[in-house]
Amino acid sequence: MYEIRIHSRGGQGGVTAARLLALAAFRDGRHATACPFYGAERRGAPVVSFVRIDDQPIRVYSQIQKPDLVIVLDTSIMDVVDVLQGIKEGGVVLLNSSHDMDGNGLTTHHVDLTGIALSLDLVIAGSPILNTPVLGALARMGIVSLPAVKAVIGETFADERNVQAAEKAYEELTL
Amino acid sequence: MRERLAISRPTEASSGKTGSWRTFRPEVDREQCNACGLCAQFCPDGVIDQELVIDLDFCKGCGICAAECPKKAITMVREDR
Amino acid sequence: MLTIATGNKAVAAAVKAAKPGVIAAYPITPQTEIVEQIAEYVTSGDLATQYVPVESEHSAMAACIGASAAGVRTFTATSSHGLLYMHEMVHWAAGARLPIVMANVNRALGPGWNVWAEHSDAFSQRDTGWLQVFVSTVQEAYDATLMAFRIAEHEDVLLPVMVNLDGFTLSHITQSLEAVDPGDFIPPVRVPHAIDVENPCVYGPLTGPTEYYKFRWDMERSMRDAVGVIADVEREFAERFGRQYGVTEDYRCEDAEVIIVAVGTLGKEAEVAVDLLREEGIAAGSMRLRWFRPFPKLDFGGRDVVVIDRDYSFGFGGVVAHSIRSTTGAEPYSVIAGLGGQEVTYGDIAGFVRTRQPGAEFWFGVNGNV
Amino acid sequence: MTAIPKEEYLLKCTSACAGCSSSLCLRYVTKAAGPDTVLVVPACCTSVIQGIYPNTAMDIPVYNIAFAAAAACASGMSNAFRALERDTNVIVYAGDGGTVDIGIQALSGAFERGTDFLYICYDNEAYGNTGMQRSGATPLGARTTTTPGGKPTPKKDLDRIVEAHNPPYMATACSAYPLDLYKKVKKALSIEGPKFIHILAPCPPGWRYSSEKTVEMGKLAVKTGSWVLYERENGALTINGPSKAAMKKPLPLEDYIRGQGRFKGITPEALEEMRRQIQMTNARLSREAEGIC
Repeated sequence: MYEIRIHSRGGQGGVTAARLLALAAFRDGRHATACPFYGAERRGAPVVSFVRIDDQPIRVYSQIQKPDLVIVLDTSIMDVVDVLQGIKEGGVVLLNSSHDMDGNGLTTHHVDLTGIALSLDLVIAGSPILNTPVLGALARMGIVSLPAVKAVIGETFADERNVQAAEKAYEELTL
Repeated sequence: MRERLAISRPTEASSGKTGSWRTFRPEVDREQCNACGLCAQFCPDGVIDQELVIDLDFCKGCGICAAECPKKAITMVREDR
Repeated sequence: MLTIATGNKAVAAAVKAAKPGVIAAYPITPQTEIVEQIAEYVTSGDLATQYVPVESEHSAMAACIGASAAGVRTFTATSSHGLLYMHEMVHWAAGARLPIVMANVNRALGPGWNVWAEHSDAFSQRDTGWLQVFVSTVQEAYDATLMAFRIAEHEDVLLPVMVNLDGFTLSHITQSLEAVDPGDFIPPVRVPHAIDVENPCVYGPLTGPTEYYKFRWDMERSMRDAVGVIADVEREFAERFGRQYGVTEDYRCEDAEVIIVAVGTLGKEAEVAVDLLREEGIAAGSMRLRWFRPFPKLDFGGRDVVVIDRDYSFGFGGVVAHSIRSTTGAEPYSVIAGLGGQEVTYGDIAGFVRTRQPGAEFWFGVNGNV
Repeated sequence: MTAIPKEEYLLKCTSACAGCSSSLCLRYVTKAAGPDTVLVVPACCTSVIQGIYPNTAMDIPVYNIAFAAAAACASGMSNAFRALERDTNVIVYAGDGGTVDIGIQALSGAFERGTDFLYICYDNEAYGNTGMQRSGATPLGARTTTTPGGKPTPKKDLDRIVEAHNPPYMATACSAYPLDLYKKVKKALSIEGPKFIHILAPCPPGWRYSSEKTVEMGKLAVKTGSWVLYERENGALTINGPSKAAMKKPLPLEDYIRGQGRFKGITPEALEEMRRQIQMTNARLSREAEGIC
């Protein structure tokens, strides 16, 4: 079972990203569960959501304690939240950033999702859309397939720029 | 079908012969009566028919008919059972 | 059709498939998405129903009662305080023998405000005459909701059915869902005692001490008959749609020395704990309790039982543990865990089994108890 | 004169008290509504009046429901009949306690939703069914079993609460004017949407007067201006005949109060306050009817 924890702020689309990721995994013929860590959801507050992907039906409902992958949609959260808590040995970190971080022995990838969203003018109510480009980055990392990602985004959002954003992130991800 | 819940069916005398509740009985003076029908109109229990005959099996003896009769044709007389 | 959905959306999708004539509901966290999704279906024309956006849960159930009495299929959904606010009408619906289906998204009760999963809300309604089923996956939420209409409306039952799913832990998670075309699995509703203006009757009149208890006995008789009806409907569902359910979902119980009993999503998590324990050489099994009313006849064959209660009856004990004790004679190790969304992992559950003390009670996370 | 149907849907005989004005009203409400009707009845005197299982005096369907739930139950029922493409009348027949107190939330909700039904409140100004405890509809100074010294606060103005929902039709009525009530029920049922009729229903045991005075008591309520008969169609107010006359030349309030044991020992201050409120209400309604407001 592959376990993913997504860190974001309320309103940045972390919860939707988790759902879309689960849907893409499901498209790839695998089992997936996406769950928001549901608190008093307020715009701007740090939020966490979880995705589990497996070839077997998933029976675990508790929170992910030891993620294989941590996604940070807003690196400013790292000042207040220990995003690496519990990450597995050999775990992977994906950052929404134009530059890398000191991974301390972890594998880290980065891509400027905010920049991609802004370049395509993918902004809703003042917030750049991150949940569609991040799927492109995850496809590049091999978590889900690119065709599944494109299909899921295309079915969910009418605006084609969302697919373009995912493609752009797929290309721009620094491995 | 089984009895499933309390369902009542319409029945005359569902509360018994309420005429037995009376202390006073309305008596109509047909000479005085002008058949205006107000007694039947105001009877809460609908025991006065089109011919203005009072059904004493059910009349509770409230006396509204006597009180409202413009001709004072109805008097309430004490029941002497 | 295979898709993904949250537990809430799965319930709404099943309701759409069952086509109720009247749906009356009031929003409450974490059930809100059910009401919203049904409103979407109604607005988009995907569901032709009279949608009654009531001003309270008491009125939600009252409206369902009025509608069901008029002879249409009805549905509502609620949670926690909403369920408790409608309590009077919950009794009334069962006493009036109306096949109303309700989804209850299990949530703790205040104070303090807590919107997370707990089963105390549903268990507080256990003596109302409703059938109660607890589900553990998005698919099961869908399947159980669909079957609830068949079971409630069966002429030998005619009692309302409550489908329970854990707040957030199931209501808000996304899993795969196969929606079905129910076809004649859900035939048109027939309420035999529906109001008929051609044959006027008075429903629920004053009923004296010489008659009243007979109607209560009839409720119990139907609750007993419901056992067979549930089995038949679940069997037919399996034949038609390929998914088999039962009063419990048993996992590796055959050769087990110790059996974990839990309800809802904790019951699924317990299966993972069983695998973990088996690797350690402990012959564990799990029995996820699905039907709580009518309460099933269980047999543990003298084996150890560890019951996890996500609820508590103050001054008494865990509701499931005591139900099992009184119906089977077993002396379970009673674990109180998961109250108000308290995090309970499969690792924790395995720990309960390893340190079990038959007959004792243990509050998970509380120091110095037992 | 309006032709009143001969049919009685209240069979002989109910278990109502002798001289019960609620029974009288039920006769006319059901005559006006006809057989394609369901009465939804919360806990109130009418729960008893119907009779005890397995027999009933009601010859139209009656659905009994919990105290606070009548308007909501009727709401669901009305929607169900619409789903079945039937125009069966759904009428709530509720007492004052079940309306102005415990049932007011459901009433407000059903009116706000535009439910197609008629809500009738028959108001005997106390909880009659449980032995005359005060309700929000009990008038100032009236003695009840829970206001043994007289009620210290005035009657809740239910009609203005309902009016605030802007129903297409609302009216007041009084059991002493059954033909007026009949016409109002007929009219209400000819209109789609939420309708409301508030009936003053004098109660011999509760108000402590002898049973033959039920009609007289209702007439005095109207003639002294204590109860104003009116209709409001899409907001437009019409004061009905007897009340028009009373507004011009009301009988002294004492004529109404004196005959009722519940007002025995009412203080002069309370009586004055009652008079002041009656004058205010009458002035407000009469100004509005004349278009000055």
